[in-house]
Amino acid sequence: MEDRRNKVMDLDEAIRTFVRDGSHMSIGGFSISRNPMAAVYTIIRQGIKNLHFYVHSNGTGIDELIGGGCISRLEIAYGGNGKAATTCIRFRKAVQEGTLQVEDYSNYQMTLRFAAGAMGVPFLPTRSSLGTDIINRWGFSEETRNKDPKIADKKLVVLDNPFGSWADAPKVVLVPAIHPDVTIIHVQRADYQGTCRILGLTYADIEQAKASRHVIVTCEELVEPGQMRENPGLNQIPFIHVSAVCHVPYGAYPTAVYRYYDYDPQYLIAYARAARDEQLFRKYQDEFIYGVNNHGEFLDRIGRKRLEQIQADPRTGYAVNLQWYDRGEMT
Amino acid sequence: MEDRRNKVMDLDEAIRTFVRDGSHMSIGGFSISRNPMAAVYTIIRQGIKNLHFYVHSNGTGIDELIGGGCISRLEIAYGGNGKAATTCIRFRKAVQEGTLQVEDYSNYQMTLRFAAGAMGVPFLPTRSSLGTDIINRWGFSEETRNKDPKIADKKLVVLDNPFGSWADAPKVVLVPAIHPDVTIIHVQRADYQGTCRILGLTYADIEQAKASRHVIVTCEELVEPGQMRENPGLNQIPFIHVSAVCHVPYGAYPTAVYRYYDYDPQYLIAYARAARDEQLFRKYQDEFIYGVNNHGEFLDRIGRKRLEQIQADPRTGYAVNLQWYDRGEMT
Amino acid sequence: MNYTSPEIMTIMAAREIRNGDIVFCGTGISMLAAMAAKNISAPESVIFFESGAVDSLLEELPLAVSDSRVMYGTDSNGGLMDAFATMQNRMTGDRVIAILGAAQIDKYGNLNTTVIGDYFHPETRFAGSGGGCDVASFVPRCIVFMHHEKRKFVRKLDYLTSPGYLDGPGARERAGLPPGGISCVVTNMAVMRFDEHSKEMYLDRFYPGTTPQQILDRMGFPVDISRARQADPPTEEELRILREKCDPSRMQL
Amino acid sequence: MNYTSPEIMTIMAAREIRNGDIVFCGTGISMLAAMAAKNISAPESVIFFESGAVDSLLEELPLAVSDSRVMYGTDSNGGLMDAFATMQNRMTGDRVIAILGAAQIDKYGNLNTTVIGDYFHPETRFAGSGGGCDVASFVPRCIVFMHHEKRKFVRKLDYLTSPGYLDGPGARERAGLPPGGISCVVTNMAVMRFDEHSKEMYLDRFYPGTTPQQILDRMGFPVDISRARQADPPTEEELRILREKCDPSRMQL
Repeated sequence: MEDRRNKVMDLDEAIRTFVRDGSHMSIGGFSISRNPMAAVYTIIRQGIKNLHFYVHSNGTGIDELIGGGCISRLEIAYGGNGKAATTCIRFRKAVQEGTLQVEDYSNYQMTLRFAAGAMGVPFLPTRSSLGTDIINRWGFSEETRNKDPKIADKKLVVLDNPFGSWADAPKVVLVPAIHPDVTIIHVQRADYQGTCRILGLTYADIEQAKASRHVIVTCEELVEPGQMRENPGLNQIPFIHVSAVCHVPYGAYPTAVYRYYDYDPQYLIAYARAARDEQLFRKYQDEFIYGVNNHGEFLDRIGRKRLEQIQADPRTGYAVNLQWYDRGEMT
Repeated sequence: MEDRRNKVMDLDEAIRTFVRDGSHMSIGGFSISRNPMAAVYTIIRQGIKNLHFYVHSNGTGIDELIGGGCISRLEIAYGGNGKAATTCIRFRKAVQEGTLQVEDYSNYQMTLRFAAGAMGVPFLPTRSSLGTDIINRWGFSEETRNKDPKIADKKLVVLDNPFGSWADAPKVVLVPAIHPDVTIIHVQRADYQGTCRILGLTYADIEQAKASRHVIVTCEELVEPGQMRENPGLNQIPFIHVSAVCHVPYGAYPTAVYRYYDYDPQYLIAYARAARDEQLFRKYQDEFIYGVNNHGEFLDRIGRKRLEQIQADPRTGYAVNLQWYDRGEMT
Repeated sequence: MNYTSPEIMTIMAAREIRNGDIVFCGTGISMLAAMAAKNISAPESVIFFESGAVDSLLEELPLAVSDSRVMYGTDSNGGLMDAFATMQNRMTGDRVIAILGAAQIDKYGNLNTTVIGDYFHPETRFAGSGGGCDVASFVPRCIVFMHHEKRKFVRKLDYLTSPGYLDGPGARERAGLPPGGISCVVTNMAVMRFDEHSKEMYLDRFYPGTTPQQILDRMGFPVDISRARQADPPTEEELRILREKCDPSRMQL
Repeated sequence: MNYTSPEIMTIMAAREIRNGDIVFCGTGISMLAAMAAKNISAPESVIFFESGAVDSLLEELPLAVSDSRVMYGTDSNGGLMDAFATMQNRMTGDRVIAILGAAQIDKYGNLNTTVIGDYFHPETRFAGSGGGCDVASFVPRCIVFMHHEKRKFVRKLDYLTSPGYLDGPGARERAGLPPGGISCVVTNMAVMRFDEHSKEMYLDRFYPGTTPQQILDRMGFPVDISRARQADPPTEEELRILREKCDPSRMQL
């Protein structure tokens, strides 16, 4: 693989190239921030099914994908959409209706699992969850585990510390590495080779990207490598990990991108309302996902005014005094 | 501990407060870069003995401390001083003469050991060193291990992968966490609470600092917290890990500090020559270490002209066209 | 003094925070409690989030721990690897106090934030552990916010997400956990603590206007009320600071 | 053509590097080989250092892998945790070619960079593994630079610092290592490779002006010379680029 080649692709093409029915994948971001939403909507629009998904704390992205019928198995620590929905609504519904198999871990465990994948080791240790049902209850059946070589045989392993009482830890929990086929992240800035710069919190995006066979990056700004190299200390993901770069301004909308725009409370609240009702939800999907051809058309439907309302203030990096008004249905 | 208090101390006082005979400690930097040399010389000058030291690849700092008779046990991956001495000279001498007990690890293993300490786990896994003498030969005797509760009972442990062939790794090496009493690092910028900003490569400084009970930071520039918080993405070590901050410009001299100054080839070569001969080495120490009271006086002895020669070029961050001329003895 | 239920809960939790503590908090009322403590009695405390933000300035109330509002004016912005390592690390972790919430709690302070009903066919699915299990595993002190309802204070959790004292004295140690567990439960009626020896929940303080019996009536298991005293209500000064400094736009209160 | 011993060694190593490779190198001649490859035949190769620098611009030759010269104009500046993870990671690690040196090598390409003599009472102590053991453990291809001397090509290493093929076919797998090992040894006289089946060193190419017998005379163990052919000497173009672009101030050559 020639890492330096220009990896810029159209998002539709990138998804078609790297994401398939049954792919094991993860998306970056955290609850209502920096989810790669343009990619999420593209996956739904392309009708990709049976995805095996890995996330730590996710919200908007994962819930749309579940609502779109794309995910059949999910390894997760937390599914919440901030103030709009403490528990993601389609996620809750799918679990309660038995249409989604879930395996529960903690946030740190999911992070360590991505880190183990990035580091090339089969597991990493932690003291988290000893004595809890995270250890006792495994979400996937033995049959599921045996059938898919991409799933570890064991959810986790409790190990007596081979160094005795070293570090005052008599036992540790080993959590298995994750190796997604594809990870999609949305970043503030990338160059055409794929080097990424994330502003603000990185969550577990770096570990998720480095654990993956393929990484699709969507970015607010696409710049020249020379520009990225003026401040290498601000670049977190080197191009050697990246397969495709897609320039998608507002690519995380309706979730927030620090220093660019905020989440859109109006969208999130309307989504939450629609998600509770099957008919409203179909209508929502038909209008905002299936009814448009790409993220540009989606944003046109949202309208310039809404995007202006969530513009980040240059001093703070978010939309100051953003209102969580509840205007009912989106129009 | 009130983390926000002003932690600024005189370096002499900081060393006296936190470093004792027999302390387990580490220093940051890598071979001839960003070693906390002012602190190293202060330790030698204070006559501290029997230190148990942990480093990955170190050079100038560790070799001076060995030459100063401060270290009795050393866990290390590499002792080299760049072009001036492929193997550190006092280190080699001390090992060959049997005055220094050494336990050998690889660079990544030492880094993982600091990371394990920082993460609060007893060990981390790697595939490095399987089948080698790093696994077969342990530097410290069982007696030494048993006598000092600060040394792990085992140098390392080879573990069959409890997840079977997950990640294609049938076995891993577990390396035990390091918990130094004190770590000293030199950084480009710190504030009075102890938050640190390292420019350029961080080596393993972050892991070393976070693994330690106490952290002494020496810095080129001491700034207000407000100034550090304008760009939090550039700060690597939050103040909650730091015990003391010492403002010591040129505190890494004669090693290099990216964007501030380069290593001083003249010093390093003269040191290497002196280090080979007992009489010359005493003379060197008397003149440059014991013959001065602090780093300021040491720098006076070096002279402004020498410091000007190694000033970093603002574009590249190092001294362009720096010459490794060999002028013989330092004057 | 007039005050709302969220206000007294926030003040009761804030009083648990000592000057110099590192405060792990989520959003909503737990963040308000951390901010109130910082403004009232613990000015040197440090607020930090599992998402990786240390000592956020918090000019506005964030609505998620990943919110851009937690990133502004921080001491450093890292990621989850950094944040949880800080809590598992014994040097820094021992100074952390965490504020958590839950759908169910049992008499040993174990928490459920995962499901109601059978794990494989749940009646109600919640968001899951998030960082809750991690911090409850790692840090020595946790405050839990709960509404005082029978269905929330249960004899047996439907799923044990985050460890309190597990099944009693010595259980954390036997499981391999560091010491720690839940320090107190702050509800809309009372502050509950855990007996030093039995590790069982007891009623420590009931709020003005409630009685120990009313509280017992809203619990699925009995607790010792012999040590119960009335809580000192929020002072005028505490309420003023909370209202004016922590949530002037009344998003939470 | 006139060329020096370091020059032919550099060119022989550079020819091993394929376009697109990620090249792990140290200082001195190994860095020159990486730079030569990049300027001659592998423009898309990426040079990176164990200290954490990715794709350094290298306007000047660094004299240590921690040198400020490796930090300028990089793609990203990390630390050792990042650098070694990149090599242990199977996706990126499988694309790495490493350039190493050693004090001793045996017929299976195992390396000693630690001690000569007894480990506990060494005659000569060297710098130690550094990252050598790590990369030799992790990556599929390594080039080793050696001087052809009997005391360096030994039957038995005094200390096995970095794994080659250990004790022969299947040994890496039995030890739990990923496939890999040493691809070739570039010396001042020859290029040695390892038999696909026996994993033993053999003479592949001898430089103009040397003979297979001269080479055997300088080794502490016999090797197969039946496949030996004379190496194509450095071309005028290769030497020009090496001299003018990689080390114009002749610091290394």
